[in-house]
Amino acid sequence: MSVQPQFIIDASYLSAAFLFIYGLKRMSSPVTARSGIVVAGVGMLVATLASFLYYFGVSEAAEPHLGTNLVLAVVALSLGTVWAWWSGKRVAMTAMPQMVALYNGMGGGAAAAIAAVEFLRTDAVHETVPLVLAVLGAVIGSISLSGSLIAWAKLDGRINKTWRYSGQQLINGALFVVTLALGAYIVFVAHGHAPVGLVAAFFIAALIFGVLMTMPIGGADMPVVISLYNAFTGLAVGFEGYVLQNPALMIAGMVVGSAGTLLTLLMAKAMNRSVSNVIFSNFGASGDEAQGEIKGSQKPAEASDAAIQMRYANKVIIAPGYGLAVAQAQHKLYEFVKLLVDAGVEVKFAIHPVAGRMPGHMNVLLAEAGVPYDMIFDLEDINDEFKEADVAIVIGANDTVNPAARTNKSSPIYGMPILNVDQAKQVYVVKRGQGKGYSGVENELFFADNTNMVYGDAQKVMVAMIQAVKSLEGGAH
Amino acid sequence: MSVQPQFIIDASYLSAAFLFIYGLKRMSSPVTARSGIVVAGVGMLVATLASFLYYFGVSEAAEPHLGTNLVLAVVALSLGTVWAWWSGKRVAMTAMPQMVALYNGMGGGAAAAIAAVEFLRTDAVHETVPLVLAVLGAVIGSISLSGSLIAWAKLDGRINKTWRYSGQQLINGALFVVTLALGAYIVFVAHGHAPVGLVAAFFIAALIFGVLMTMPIGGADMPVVISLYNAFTGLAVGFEGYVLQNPALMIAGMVVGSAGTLLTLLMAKAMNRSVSNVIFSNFGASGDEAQGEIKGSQKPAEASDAAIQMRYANKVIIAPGYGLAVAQAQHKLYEFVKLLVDAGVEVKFAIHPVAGRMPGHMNVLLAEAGVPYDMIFDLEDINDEFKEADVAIVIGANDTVNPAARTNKSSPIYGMPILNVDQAKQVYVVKRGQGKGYSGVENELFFADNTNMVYGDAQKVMVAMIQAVKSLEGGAH
Amino acid sequence: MDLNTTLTGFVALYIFMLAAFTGYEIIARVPAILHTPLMSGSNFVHGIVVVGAMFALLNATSTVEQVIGFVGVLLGAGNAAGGYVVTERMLEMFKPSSKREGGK
Amino acid sequence: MDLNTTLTGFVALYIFMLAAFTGYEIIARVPAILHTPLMSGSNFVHGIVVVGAMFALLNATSTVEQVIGFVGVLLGAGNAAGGYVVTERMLEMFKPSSKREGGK
Ligand SMILES: NC(=O)c1ccc[n+]([C@@H]2O[C@H](COP(=O)([O-])OP(=O)(O)OC[C@H]3O[C@@H](n4cnc5c(N)ncnc54)[C@H](OP(=O)(O)O)[C@@H]3O)[C@@H](O)[C@H]2O)c1
Ligand SMILES: NC(=O)c1ccc[n+]([C@@H]2O[C@H](COP(=O)([O-])OP(=O)(O)OC[C@H]3O[C@@H](n4cnc5c(N)ncnc54)[C@H](OP(=O)(O)O)[C@@H]3O)[C@@H](O)[C@H]2O)c1
Repeated sequence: MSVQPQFIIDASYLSAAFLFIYGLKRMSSPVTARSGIVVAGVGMLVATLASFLYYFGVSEAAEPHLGTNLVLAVVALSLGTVWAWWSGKRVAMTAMPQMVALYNGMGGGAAAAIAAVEFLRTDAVHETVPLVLAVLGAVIGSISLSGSLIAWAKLDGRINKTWRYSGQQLINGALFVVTLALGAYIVFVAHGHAPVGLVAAFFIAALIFGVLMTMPIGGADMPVVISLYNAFTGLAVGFEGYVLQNPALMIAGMVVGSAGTLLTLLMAKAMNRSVSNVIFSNFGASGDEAQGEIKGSQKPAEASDAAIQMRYANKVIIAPGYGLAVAQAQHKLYEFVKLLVDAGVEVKFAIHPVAGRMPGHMNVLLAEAGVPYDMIFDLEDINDEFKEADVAIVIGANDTVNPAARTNKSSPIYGMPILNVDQAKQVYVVKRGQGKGYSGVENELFFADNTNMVYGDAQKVMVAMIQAVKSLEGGAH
Repeated sequence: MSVQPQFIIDASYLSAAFLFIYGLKRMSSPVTARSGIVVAGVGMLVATLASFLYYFGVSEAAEPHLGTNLVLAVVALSLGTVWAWWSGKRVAMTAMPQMVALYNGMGGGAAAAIAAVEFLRTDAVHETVPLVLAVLGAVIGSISLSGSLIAWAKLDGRINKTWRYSGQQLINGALFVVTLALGAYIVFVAHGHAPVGLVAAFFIAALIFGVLMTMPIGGADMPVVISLYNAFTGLAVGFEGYVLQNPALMIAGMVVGSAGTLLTLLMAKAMNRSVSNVIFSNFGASGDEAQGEIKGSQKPAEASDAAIQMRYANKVIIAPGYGLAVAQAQHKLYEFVKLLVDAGVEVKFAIHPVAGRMPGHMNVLLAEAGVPYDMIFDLEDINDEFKEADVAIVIGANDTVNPAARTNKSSPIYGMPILNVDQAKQVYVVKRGQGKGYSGVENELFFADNTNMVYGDAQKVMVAMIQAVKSLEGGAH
Repeated sequence: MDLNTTLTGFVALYIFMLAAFTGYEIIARVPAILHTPLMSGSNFVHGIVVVGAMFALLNATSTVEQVIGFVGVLLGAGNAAGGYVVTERMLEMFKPSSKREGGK
Repeated sequence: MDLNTTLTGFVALYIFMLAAFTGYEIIARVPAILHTPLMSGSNFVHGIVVVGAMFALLNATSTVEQVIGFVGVLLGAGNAAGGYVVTERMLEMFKPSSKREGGK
């Protein structure tokens, strides 16, 4: 007796589940992260190849269609893989979050599709527990699909407006109840044999709910939302895994569901907000009210003067922010830093956990520019060093260096830990003008005695700074 | 239809498994550790109570015995609980490790008993996979039982000699093979229906192997061995859990098996040794060979002089070691420290990971004496501070402060991180005489220019120091 | 063959519980800089849904099922492949500086 | 009742694997000072073996089985109860100083 296909399938799924967990584990430390995705990738490959062995065990009813189904499977697999591979390779580093959203939505859609097929299997006897999980997975997966698409469109600049009207939450709530009611009907009344039209209505309701739920959320909150939908898809996959009696799906799905939930909470916490606050409130729309005018004036400075002061400083700390990403100035910035380092200056990057618009945004940008990992420091690790720095330079950051977070209880960012740039002997702030940050509040740092403003686009300013230092070196030789 | 007993049992076990994991999780952080054991304890209570519901589902053959069995169960449960509760409350803090060994061995024995009952169920049809796991669990559990008993006897001072002879490992190996062969016979030849005599021989062989394996290991290595047997018992419980189709046992057992293995590795690593080195080598028996004589002489000092210098120091760091535990001087030490703190001296405790004879030994002792948690620092956290200390005082420590670990490649402790006491301005070493430490190597720290020796039993020395500081204060008023 | 997979209610709950603990524990100690790559990496992991969609498609008995199954596999494959590529590209950037220098 | 527990080979392997990961992850970040209490705490946890011994004893059909089952329950109960008391006593000492001061 030879080994049965089902045995190979089971064994492959077991190893895939192991490799997924082990891979995620490796991904969770910077040193081993790169090998982690490869490990997980091997698991995916093994599982996908093994899934072709289902060919040998299909139900009798499916046997006449087996040839067609196999061709369809190969075509779908190839199309999906090739398109995703191509788009993933091509996308700019800064557009990663929306790409993740897109792929994640696809996973939610696939989970919903599994549920849909289940509801269409008219010949089968459906048990209650799997049906409930199928419905839950279908709802969550559909929300994740349509919601992720909206998130993608927003981050990609295809939808700009945040769609808000009074009574919105009431309508969303009503739609949600309708969706659940349709789902309950499928389970408890139709016992999994509902008419196609009703099943379709159920899915459409869930999809629309996903759209409505995501539309009012501002683009800057999207990373949190994407992470939430990522957890959603994980849950949906886990539930459908139970429906299919497939532990690999159950485990991978639930691991992601739980990890993704925690990740979402951590992200929201780093922004000093709660997840429900992100999803249900109109944050940032009402920023500039009730703020006492800040006394004093902003003192402009020339890029070249600032550059030369840094060139002769002992220690410079750089606090980059969202503006650096907008200006794509990371390469020029690192060029400038290399000049400083060559001149013997000690340079460190101070990264606020929510600098930019996604977690790790700054790290990814700086890594892209080639900044060595060991020049980059987290907030807790560097905050005590600002008082020893001769110059702190803020590049396109605002909220993350706003002292109001420490003192002003009425400020929306009150309580968020900030980078103590104001403790440096001299502070330079690079920004284009009087533009506010993500939270829309004034920043008294810009008016402080030891602060000078270097106005201009971050990239242009960096070019000017490089120029200044270079011409200095040129003169010295 | 009412809820079935089996459902309650299943639900209780599920919650017990959850509470165990959650409890262990809480135990793994100092802040939440105390609630962790309570959480896990609730899980145990729930599961034990639920197990009485087996009463309603026993096999037909067991029904006539049910009354007796229930009485026996209640008696065994009460006896075991009361005895263990009483002994656990009564035991001295310093005798904890051997007590843990004892309880752990009992768990191994229980797992072995489950396997034994399985082999005696003559009426049952045994499948291969559960049988294999039952045999493995029986071997591991039995080794854990007898091995833990030896470990207990050694640490409790009931066995003093380490029993070594040539060819020992060969004989042990042979016995192990015999044990496995008997186990294989039970599974593959007798298919679980082996004669009672053979089953007994199998268990006796495993038990003897546990004794022989543990006898040659020195008492100071016992904490690592106990931790290893702890992992063993976990595995045995997990395997027998599969035999009984009980996921709570499987999960709890495997969680402990894996956690215990990691813990064993971490302990061995902190001692700069490998686990196999601990189990198979005669470490410490050949310490004092091939060591160059250390030049210079040890300079004695009076306890009172040392105390007064510390009283007027700005910063004092204390490095306690095994001698402190032997002398039970922790209470007096903290009394002395409080005097120093009242006099405005900054005092910190520096704890080497393997100071003493069990992991966390010093922390437990100091905690017992009431030393606040935040005066106690791990090696990595304090090692850079020694150079700022006016006085470093070493109390009954030796190997953990031996600079040979940094420089002398031939030393058995070479490579182990040590406390940098030698960087303090003045070093005092409290010990009784020329006695060596656990590893038996000379310590050139004692001969260094900035080191003075305060000879005497740690407790007596601390009393003298307290006296000296107090008389000083008395004179000042 | 007694090594087949049968999942009933409680067993499923055990598996879900353990998987949830595992996922939580793995993420709990992750530094913030890895949040985005990890979001993407876990996004890749649930791409395993493609395997479930494969099952649905290969067992399809009607055109509707075939269409939905096809879409499911397509989407699932996109999730898996896209998740992999994007994660790999992001993590590629987390080289420690020493290696980077050496590579140049 | 479809919520019963059936464990076959692969499912057992999944559970073992997940439990092993969970145990590993929980311990991996433990500071050295907690090693001894944790050894004792995990020692307590495998005291759950008492439940298995209870099953064996309640289902015993002969005197030998009763004796072994009795010993098993006795030992298991000792493991559980002793492990709890000892762990609790050790952890009792890990009070942060502020609380300790407050208690006095
Ligand atoms: N990281 C995350 O996960 C995440 C996610 C969602 C939301 N957020 C939020 O985003 C904020 C991040 O703070 P942040 O300090 O990084 O940035 P920020 O507070 O959003 O401020 C960005 C600043 O950059 C300037 N800027 C824009 N384009 C520029 C260009 N081309 N050149 C130079 N400067 C430019 C803007 O001023 P001008 O217009 O005057 O130039 C603006 O004041 C936080 O409030 C955080 O809560 C973060
Ligand atoms: N922590 C663990 O988990 C563990 C487990 C197993 C082994 N170990 C090993 O144990 C060693 C621990 O190092 P350690 O520095 O703590 O201790 P140590 O190297 O064993 O030295 C202890 C010193 O204390 C002195 N002493 C003994 N009784 C005393 C008393 N009543 N009053 C004053 N002094 C007394 C002894 O010298 P006198 O005789 O001259 O007084 C001896 O030199 C390491 O080698 C470690 O690898 C640790």
